[in-house]
Amino acid sequence: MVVKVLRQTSIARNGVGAFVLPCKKITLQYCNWGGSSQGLRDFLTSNRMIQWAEKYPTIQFEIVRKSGHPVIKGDYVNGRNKAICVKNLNIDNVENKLKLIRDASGEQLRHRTKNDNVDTLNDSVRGIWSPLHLSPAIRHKV
Amino acid sequence: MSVLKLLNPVRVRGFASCARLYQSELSSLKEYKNTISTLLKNPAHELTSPNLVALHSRLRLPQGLSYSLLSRCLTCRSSGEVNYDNVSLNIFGKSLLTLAVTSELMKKYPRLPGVVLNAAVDAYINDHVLSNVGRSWGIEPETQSVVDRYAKKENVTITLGKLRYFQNSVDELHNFTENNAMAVAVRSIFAAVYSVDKDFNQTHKFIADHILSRKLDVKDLFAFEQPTRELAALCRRQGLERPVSKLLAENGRLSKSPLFIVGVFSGEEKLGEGYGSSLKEAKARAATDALLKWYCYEPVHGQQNVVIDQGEVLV
Amino acid sequence: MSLTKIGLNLSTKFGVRNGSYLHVGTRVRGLKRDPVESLKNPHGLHYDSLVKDGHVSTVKQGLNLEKYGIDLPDDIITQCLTHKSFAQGIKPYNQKLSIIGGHFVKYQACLHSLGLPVSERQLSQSVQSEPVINGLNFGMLGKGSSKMLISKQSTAEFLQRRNLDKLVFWNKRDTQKSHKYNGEYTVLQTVLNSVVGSVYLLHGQDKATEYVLHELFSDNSDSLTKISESLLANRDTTEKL
Amino acid sequence: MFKNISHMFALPVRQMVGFSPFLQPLKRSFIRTTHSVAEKAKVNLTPLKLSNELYAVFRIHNRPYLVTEGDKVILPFKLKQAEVGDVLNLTDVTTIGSRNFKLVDEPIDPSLYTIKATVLEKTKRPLRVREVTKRRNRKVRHAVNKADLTILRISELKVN
Amino acid sequence: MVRLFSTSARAAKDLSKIIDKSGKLPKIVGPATIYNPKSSASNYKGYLKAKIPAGLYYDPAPSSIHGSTNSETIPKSFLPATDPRHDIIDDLTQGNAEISRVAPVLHEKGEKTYHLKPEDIAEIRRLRLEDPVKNSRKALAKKFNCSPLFISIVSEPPKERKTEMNQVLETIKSQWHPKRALARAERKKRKELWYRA
Repeated sequence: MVVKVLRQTSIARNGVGAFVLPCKKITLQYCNWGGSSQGLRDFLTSNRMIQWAEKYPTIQFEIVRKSGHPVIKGDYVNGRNKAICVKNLNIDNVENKLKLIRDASGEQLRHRTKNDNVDTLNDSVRGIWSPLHLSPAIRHKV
Repeated sequence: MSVLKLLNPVRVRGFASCARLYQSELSSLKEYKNTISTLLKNPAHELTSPNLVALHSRLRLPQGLSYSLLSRCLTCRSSGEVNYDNVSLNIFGKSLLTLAVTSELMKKYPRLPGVVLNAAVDAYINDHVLSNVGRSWGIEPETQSVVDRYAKKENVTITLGKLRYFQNSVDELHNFTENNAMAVAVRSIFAAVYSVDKDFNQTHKFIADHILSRKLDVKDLFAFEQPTRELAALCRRQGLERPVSKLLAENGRLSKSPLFIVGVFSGEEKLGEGYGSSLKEAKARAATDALLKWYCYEPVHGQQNVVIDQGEVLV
Repeated sequence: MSLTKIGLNLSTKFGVRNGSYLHVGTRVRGLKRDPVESLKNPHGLHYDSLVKDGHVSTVKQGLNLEKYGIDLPDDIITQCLTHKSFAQGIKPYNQKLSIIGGHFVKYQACLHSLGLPVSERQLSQSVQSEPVINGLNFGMLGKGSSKMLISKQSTAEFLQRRNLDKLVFWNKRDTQKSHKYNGEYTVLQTVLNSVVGSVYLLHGQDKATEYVLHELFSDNSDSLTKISESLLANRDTTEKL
Repeated sequence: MFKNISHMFALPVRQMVGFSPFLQPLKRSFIRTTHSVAEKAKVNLTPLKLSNELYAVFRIHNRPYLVTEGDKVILPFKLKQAEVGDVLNLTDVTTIGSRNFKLVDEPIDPSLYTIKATVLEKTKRPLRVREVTKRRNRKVRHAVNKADLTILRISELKVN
Repeated sequence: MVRLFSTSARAAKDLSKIIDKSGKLPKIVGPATIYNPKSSASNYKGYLKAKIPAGLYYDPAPSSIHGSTNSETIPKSFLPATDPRHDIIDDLTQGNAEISRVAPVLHEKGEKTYHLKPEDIAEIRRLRLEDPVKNSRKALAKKFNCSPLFISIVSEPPKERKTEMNQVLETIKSQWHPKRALARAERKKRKELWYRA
């Protein structure tokens, strides 16, 4: 054999071709008695919950009654989850937190350095700069 | 049915809850278990499992693909559902995927050597990759035993939207892992998409969106053994002049970190270029580079004339 | 071409060399063989005579390509008939074409078995998953008969019945040993697969489908369906004996 | 799902530049105006069309981003006009290039190329608490910061 | 109110030194800056703000073609006859002919002659088996006027000789200092990377 093969695996690129919403399931947990759940209870009984469920058929909504403070939890396709406590929040703020969960991808939040704005898997199109391949006319002369 | 027979297939984890089962509850547990099978088998009865509905709309599957068929795709033979599993769907899905990916790769890189082509196809559709695809689609494996689910009073339709692959007995699972089961389910879904409108082009679009859109650098698949010999053989076969390595630039030859840049030329044409801290290294890299440029050639996208390759060089 | 290639300057580090010897006869490691000798297939046919003596048109007729309006160039036909083992790969060979063709034939065989009606034998089996999905019969996939349809034996028989096996260029591992040791069936399978593969690449999927369905999987006596049926019947009788 | 929000990123200001009374007549020649139709027709883009790899520099809120196909772009703000999963048509592009050729304009005529981006997620930077102190004062103020990000994926990049 | 962002962007200084218009396409010969290219060469802001007139340019990549499978780095003779990129590659690789004439060749090699006959090869084998010490590869190569590599292709030393030499090598290796052994092992690993992309 002349050419040997190194095993590789292809890397997923969500959004190229098909886009799958990373948020797969949202659990809304409320308490039927506590006052801190008032906002979430309002949200669930209002028309908004139905509108959400109709607008996002790709997300599975689960409503859980459990004593304690109310929590909204998102499950993501990368296996992670994100939980936000919505105690004492009013109905609008609850919806905002819900939007936050819907728009996240489940990745951990990480610091990025300044001007590091593009992540790529491709090779550089122009190649890596080399002083020996620069046109001699503009090469730096000592 | 004896008590033992019902208890036997319970996973080790389920024993605790199982021991506490009263005799009178056994019949209702049996009924619970049978409901799952009947729901699955009866296509006329429309399933309304929340995770099935979500999965269906997440993948934008065609309307004709019923929820019960989707649920069948997620049911492996090892789950004990012998009458309604995805084995045959998996066989067809595999040949569908292999054909679509191979023909696409052959059109994009017509000169890949046979082994590299197979490895590239594998990099797109091996079990590991497909199981990751399945997870990115949001498919969840069923990890609870029937008894556990019964004890929790879980709705029977929930499990029908999950990947069901274990039969609750440990010894069955030696060589069939969760990854394998997930890959089988994903292949079955591709087959199910085909079965709806029986049109290869539609399915190919679906495959292109989910599988071929992944990133693979074919250069990384190559490891040569004797690139200089192989390049010489290639030039001989193609009727080119014998490749000659020539020094293009150098820096610090007598220093601790020298740098040489060598080009491999056929006549007056430069075939490849390599760098290295020794002349030998630069020469080897130059020949490797030239070979990669030959094998990884891509025709213009949408070009009419198909390039048919002669096969790789044998040394 | 450089001057050195013409043979004017032969001086090297090891002195001046003269003359050139092309070896004839059994292979000796390190010696360059005479192309007249090395470019012959196991049946003694020379590679160049394929185009010269009109064997290519024999192949085209044998495979009924014209019936389906398929016109493959001579060099592609030659490539399809050449196996990787022939002449150390200096001639174009069919490996890649047979890869894509093989996958296509396998896919068509799957479709073929999906189109079959549900058989009595299927219904009689006690443990059997529900075979029909959206009007396709998934029950026959992976069973013996659909495997035999595109097996090595069937495809080899397919080419042998059309007398094309003598025109295939390949190299035996050991000329003394049987065809099984030398893998003749595998070689013949690559030939048929690569013909399908080149139709697929050059004329598109529709033409290739038409060819496979009407030539390979038809009801003719020389088609793969009939050959595989008779092979299966033979096997069953020998097993019974 | 498909939203064309090009009007956001194409800058309507550019046409006004020529008329600005503050600009010196000498400097006016340095500022590029969009090409006339006849001039556009002359540009022969064959080298870019035949290349297998392309890069582009596009701008959003006048910040340049250099991308290739399949790249992730991290925008340092919340993109309110688009939802996750929407496809954006990027139209404020200053450069499209292959390895050895590049097309430059300000902005390039959008009919010459297609650059599409999918909104992947709207997320945040991690919470950061900065201690703000003053010299010779014992008070420490804690400035909390958790800025918004929008992540795009370049799903298509080609020269028409 | 819309802010005018582009006030800082200005046309590059002295375009004649940056753009060469003599060819088919205008060629970019140097980086564009809005400051004095010589005295302010180190000021990066000048390059960020500089603009060049609109149009298509030939902007040669300041990089090696090594490891790239970009369509513009593939040699012309590797393109199939039907490929439409022949002309572009021709233009891009104009300078290579001159370079190939000037550049020094690494190893001068002669043409293969195929002057040995089966009898010669049998003789080589016999001699090598007879007395591998005296008839070493080098000695035989000189005698039969071929390369030592050819000798090793056509013949093999006797088994005892092979094992003996291997034993010698093993003893030498066993006497290596651990640092040297490690260095050798790493060098081997590095060498494998020569043959990859």
